[in-house]
Amino acid sequence: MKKRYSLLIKLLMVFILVPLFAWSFTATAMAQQSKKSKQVQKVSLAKDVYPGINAPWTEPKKVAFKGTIKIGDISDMTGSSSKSCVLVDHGLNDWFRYVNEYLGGVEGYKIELDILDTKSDIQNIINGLNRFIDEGKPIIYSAIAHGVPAAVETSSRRKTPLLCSAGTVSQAYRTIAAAEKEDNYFFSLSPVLSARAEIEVKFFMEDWKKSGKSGTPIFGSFNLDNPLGHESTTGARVYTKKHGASLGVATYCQPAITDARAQVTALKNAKVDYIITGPHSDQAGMVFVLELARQKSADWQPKFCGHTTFATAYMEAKSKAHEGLYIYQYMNTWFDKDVPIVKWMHEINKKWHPEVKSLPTIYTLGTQAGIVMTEALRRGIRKFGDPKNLDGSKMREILETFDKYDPLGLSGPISYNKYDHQGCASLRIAQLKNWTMVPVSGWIEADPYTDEQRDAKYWLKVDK
Amino acid sequence: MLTIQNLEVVYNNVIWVLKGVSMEVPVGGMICLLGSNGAGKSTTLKAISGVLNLQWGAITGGFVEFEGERLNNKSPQDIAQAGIIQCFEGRRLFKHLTTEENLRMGGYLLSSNAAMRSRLDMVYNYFPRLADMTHRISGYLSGGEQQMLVIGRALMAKPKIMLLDEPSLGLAPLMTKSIFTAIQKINKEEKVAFLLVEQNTKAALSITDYGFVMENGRTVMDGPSAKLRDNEDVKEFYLGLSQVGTKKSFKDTKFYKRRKRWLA
Amino acid sequence: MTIDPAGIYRTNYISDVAVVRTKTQWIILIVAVILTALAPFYLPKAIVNVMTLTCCIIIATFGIQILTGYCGQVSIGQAAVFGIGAYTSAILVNDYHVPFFVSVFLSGLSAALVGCIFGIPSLRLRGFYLVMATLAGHMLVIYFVSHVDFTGGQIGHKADYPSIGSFVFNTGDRLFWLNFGFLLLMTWLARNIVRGRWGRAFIAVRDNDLAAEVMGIDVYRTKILAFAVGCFFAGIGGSLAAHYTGMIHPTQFPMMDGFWYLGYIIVGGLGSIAGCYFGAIFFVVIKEVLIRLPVSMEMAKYLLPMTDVAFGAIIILILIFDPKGMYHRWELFKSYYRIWPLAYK
Amino acid sequence: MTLIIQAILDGICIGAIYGLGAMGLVVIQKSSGVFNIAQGMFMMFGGFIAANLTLNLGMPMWLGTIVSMGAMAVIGMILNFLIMRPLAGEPPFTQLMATIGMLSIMYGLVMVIWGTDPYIYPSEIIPIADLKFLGLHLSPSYVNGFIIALIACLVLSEYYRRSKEGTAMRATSEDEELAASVGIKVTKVLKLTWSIGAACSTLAGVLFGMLGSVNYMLGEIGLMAIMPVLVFGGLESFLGALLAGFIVGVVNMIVGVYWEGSFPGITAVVPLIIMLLILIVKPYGLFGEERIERI
Repeated sequence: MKKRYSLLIKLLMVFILVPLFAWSFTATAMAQQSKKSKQVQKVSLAKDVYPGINAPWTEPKKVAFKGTIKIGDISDMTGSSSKSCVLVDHGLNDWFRYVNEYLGGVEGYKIELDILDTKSDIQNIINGLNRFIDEGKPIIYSAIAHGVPAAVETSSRRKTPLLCSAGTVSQAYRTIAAAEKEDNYFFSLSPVLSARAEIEVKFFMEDWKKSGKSGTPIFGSFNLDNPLGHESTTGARVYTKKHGASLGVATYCQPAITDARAQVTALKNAKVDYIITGPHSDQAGMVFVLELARQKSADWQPKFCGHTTFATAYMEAKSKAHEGLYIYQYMNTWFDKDVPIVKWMHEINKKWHPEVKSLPTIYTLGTQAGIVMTEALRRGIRKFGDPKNLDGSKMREILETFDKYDPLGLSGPISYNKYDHQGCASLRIAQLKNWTMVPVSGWIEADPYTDEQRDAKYWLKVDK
Repeated sequence: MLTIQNLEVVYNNVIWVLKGVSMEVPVGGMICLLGSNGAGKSTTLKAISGVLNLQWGAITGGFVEFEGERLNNKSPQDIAQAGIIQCFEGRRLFKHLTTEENLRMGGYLLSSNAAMRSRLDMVYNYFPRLADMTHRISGYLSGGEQQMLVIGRALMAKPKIMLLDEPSLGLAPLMTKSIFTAIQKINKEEKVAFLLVEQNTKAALSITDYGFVMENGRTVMDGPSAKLRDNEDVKEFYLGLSQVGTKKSFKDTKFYKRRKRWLA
Repeated sequence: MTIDPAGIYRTNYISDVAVVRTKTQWIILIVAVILTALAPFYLPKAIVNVMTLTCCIIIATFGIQILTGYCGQVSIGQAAVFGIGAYTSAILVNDYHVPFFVSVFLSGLSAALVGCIFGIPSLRLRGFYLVMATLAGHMLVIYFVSHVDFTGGQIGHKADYPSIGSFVFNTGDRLFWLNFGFLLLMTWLARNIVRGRWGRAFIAVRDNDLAAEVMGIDVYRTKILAFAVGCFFAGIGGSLAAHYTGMIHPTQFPMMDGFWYLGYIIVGGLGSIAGCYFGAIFFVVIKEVLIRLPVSMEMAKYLLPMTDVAFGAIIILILIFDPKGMYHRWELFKSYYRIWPLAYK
Repeated sequence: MTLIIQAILDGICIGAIYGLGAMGLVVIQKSSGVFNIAQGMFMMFGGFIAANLTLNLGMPMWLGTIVSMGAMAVIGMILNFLIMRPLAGEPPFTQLMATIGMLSIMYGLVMVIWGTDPYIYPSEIIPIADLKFLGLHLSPSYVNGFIIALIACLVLSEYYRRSKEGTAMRATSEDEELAASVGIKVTKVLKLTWSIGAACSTLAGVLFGMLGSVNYMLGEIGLMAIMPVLVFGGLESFLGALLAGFIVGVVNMIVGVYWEGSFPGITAVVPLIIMLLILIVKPYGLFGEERIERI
């Protein structure tokens, strides 16, 4: 017996000690890395990268910061969407580091990112949000919170802006009546999901016209069984009708599935010409595309358009099945090198992360969020002076002054107002070819929403 | 062959069940172990066959010796290997297994398949009734057949000693008789020694050739069965006869003149 | 049963089953309660928030303790019942404008009702089959609330700040005091249930339901009752949690939580109400610590699943080394230090 | 028409795999009397090990599968030695909680070791061409799953019925004391059981992952898939498990194809509903033996 117990104790020791060791080790590693990056030479194009802040320095700027502004960031380091979240935080970190080291921070204040892992657990998200708000963070970014109604509710309850990569109608929009009653503290950066569906439909209708086939195309949708997925499906249903096509079959799946046989079989049976999807978890997306490739046949060659994460799978996992799929991007990517900000991106990564060869779209999402937050803080400090008296509601006012603000040509213009927190309203469709993304359309803009459509109830009604 | 000296057994370190049991089983002997309920007969058998420690019991004093080697606190498997097989009280068998499977389990330790086959045939000719219900689920057999199966299963393992715990429990007298004749037959032909715990004292004493009497965890009296049968005390307390050998009349039921004097 | 210091004898039944026995215990209890109630004044807000949520968890743990620890019916559906309570309260308060203090108890009752439905299989099922039944029940409840309209479906349902009359519990501190008050109330209730007639019936059924039946206890009625009581507590906890979070969504009640509740009572100690405190707080602390560790992004990926690993390892270790749980240890500790320094071996 | 036939065929293929997974649990339940709720995690763990061997070490698929089965067999043995053996003779509830602990540990470890990305197997175990006939389409992974799972099930059940160890295992589950007294080494039997159970669920996991991908949720999904199978088949019978697997698979597929679109998420629920009904009507499953357990 004794021996067995000692074994058990060793087991526990391992569980506790291993992570601690690993943690300390990486901590030191990070320290050395940052020491190395102290002697970084000039980034040639600092000026045209950030006209927003009047900072023409090209050398690392050693300034005595007046203070630090801490920004909260809540994301899933572990869980079904961890990959994307890690990339986004990577982008954010790089941007803030650049701002601090080269542009002397925002108005002389250092920006720090305080990242909290949620482990895909709702309670953690809410606790984390409350914690950040209690610590007086003026603004909080999250790549996932729009999937978590409770988080959005908490932020508007505690009156602190919550910046997300995307959002649903019920989160991003307020009807005139509702907006009078209470302010909306949720801010999205890219088109809401139903709008994305519309853009996909628009693109495919064009494609249908070009192909010169007769009749109307049949659409199919494949979405997660969660708020985002449901809204995407509803959007697909509404806009296919609006553009004179029909949604043949709508399929759903759980965030983590091991096979998508049933869904693809259903789509195949309905003989859909186009399949449109909203955001997806890595697992579900991968499995679905594989199954699709398996079941494609001579008489059934559907065209598929999906979220940018499909590109990640295509380029990192090098999965042949993704060849030729369409994806929508809400900003310029790593691959259009002619855009200055993207050039900057390459420079930065060459200097700071030489091991990184290619960064898919999601990375730029982080950069975009960083730019918006920096700009907002800058305006805030300009208006209210010391960041100490920048609180949530003030930040909301500042953000709602954004009007067609151009995030350094990274994406379409971003504008917020009392009723509309959608942010940028346009997408671009690209195709996955020879291991990169080839844009096949310009920026397509979604139609503005009527007041009726801004009500979440509308989308529920249509779903029935 | 099997020697027990001052055996003491304690259950979960509190209940002192055996307080000094000593007995001796010769080769091919036929020994019976008498005693009232709770005297510790079954515990003695379990102590010998080593299943005690499965029941939180342990041998704290004395020893069990089999062919010159100590069996104290050995694992049941080794003891079974050595050739001591116990049949538990109340005809315990693997109820969801068939008759044949039960017997095969009995012969689990047999090396070759041929040996198994021959043992099976042997068991079947001792208990022909088992032969024609080989594939029945043993749980559904009748009491007598189950008892036969139990003994047969023990026999499968080439035992040198079989410890029988109340084979006649809840059986019809006729069935009891046939069981006992079978036991005698086995004892004669296979040279298997028997240690027989029995409430049916009369039958037990009639087939065995030596007997031990237990009270409160001690062996208090022993002797050849014939002599025990004539012993007044045994007559009084286990055979329920008075000295005359007639049924007791109500008049002398209060037996102050005779008491278990070993319990002073 | 608590171990009393020497010289304290119980002269009648009342004092024998009393919740708190000695003056010293009273004093300690009152001091502890006051200290906790004043937490918002000397603890950082983040911790107070966590404590607020922990109160709800502990209340739900009372439920599973009564159901599993006392009546021996294993249920993994506790998380779902928690959700039922949350949804009922949210819908009542927001859509039908029922006063909060009514809706709390209504949600408890509705949860109890669902509990009875969960319990029906327990009339015929034992052991693993019951476990599977409750697991299935959990999945069904979650599916239901996430696909009907009046619960808000996938959009989720709002739950306003609790209010009594014109007074609104709209700050973290107020919410904490509210939940803490409920926690005390529920503790009192639970203690009285388990030491009363019901409690004895539960224990009888747990230890040997055949014997209980012979003793004249209606086993089926008792089992259903146990389910009802257990789920009642879960419902109360759920509704408090709902009004604390402000928005509820099916994904807030994952299957793993059902396991965790069982883990709380194992670690805290089966069959002791005070044990719930130990178990729940112990695990909440572990979770929080693991989340707060200041690690790099890359490390976080490796460190955070360790909560699951730690949970499992701790449960197993407790089961092997100290099946009586932490509450028992605490009792031993107390009885040791009561006679300190004259401890005898 | 072709749609429903297609669904039924796929359902049967998946069902065989469910059956195999359930069988892994039945093996352990049969002889040690422990309801191992961590079985789904065994599936996942095995699946990941196989993925690691084939993708990173470039083993051929069949070899990788066999090796991972061996590895899991050892792991199962170790778990039995470390966790279940000290708890032998404890009430079933304690053992159940211990398996829940196992589940939690393995779930965490998988996330630590392999992260949350999906892993795609390089090939099938038995290389088969795509079967396409009269509008139907059987992809090789499904055919693989069906054939291998079926063979495994039959071999296993025969092993249990005929062989000496098999009988010994059943005997042990029946009455440990008696088994010990006839000379069966109980600890050895348990060791064997756990390794067989683990290996068997590993195979199921690999086949399951071959349909799509292996990811960190496979454990939960596997458990959810296995449970109804167990109830249909009863916790004691092998062929029962296989048949029940077919039933559940077909139901899953048909529901998934026809109703998933209009009632999202219903695929996971329908088997559970049927399971509850069966439990209420026939508490010990369709093929199960009446046996009282107390928790």
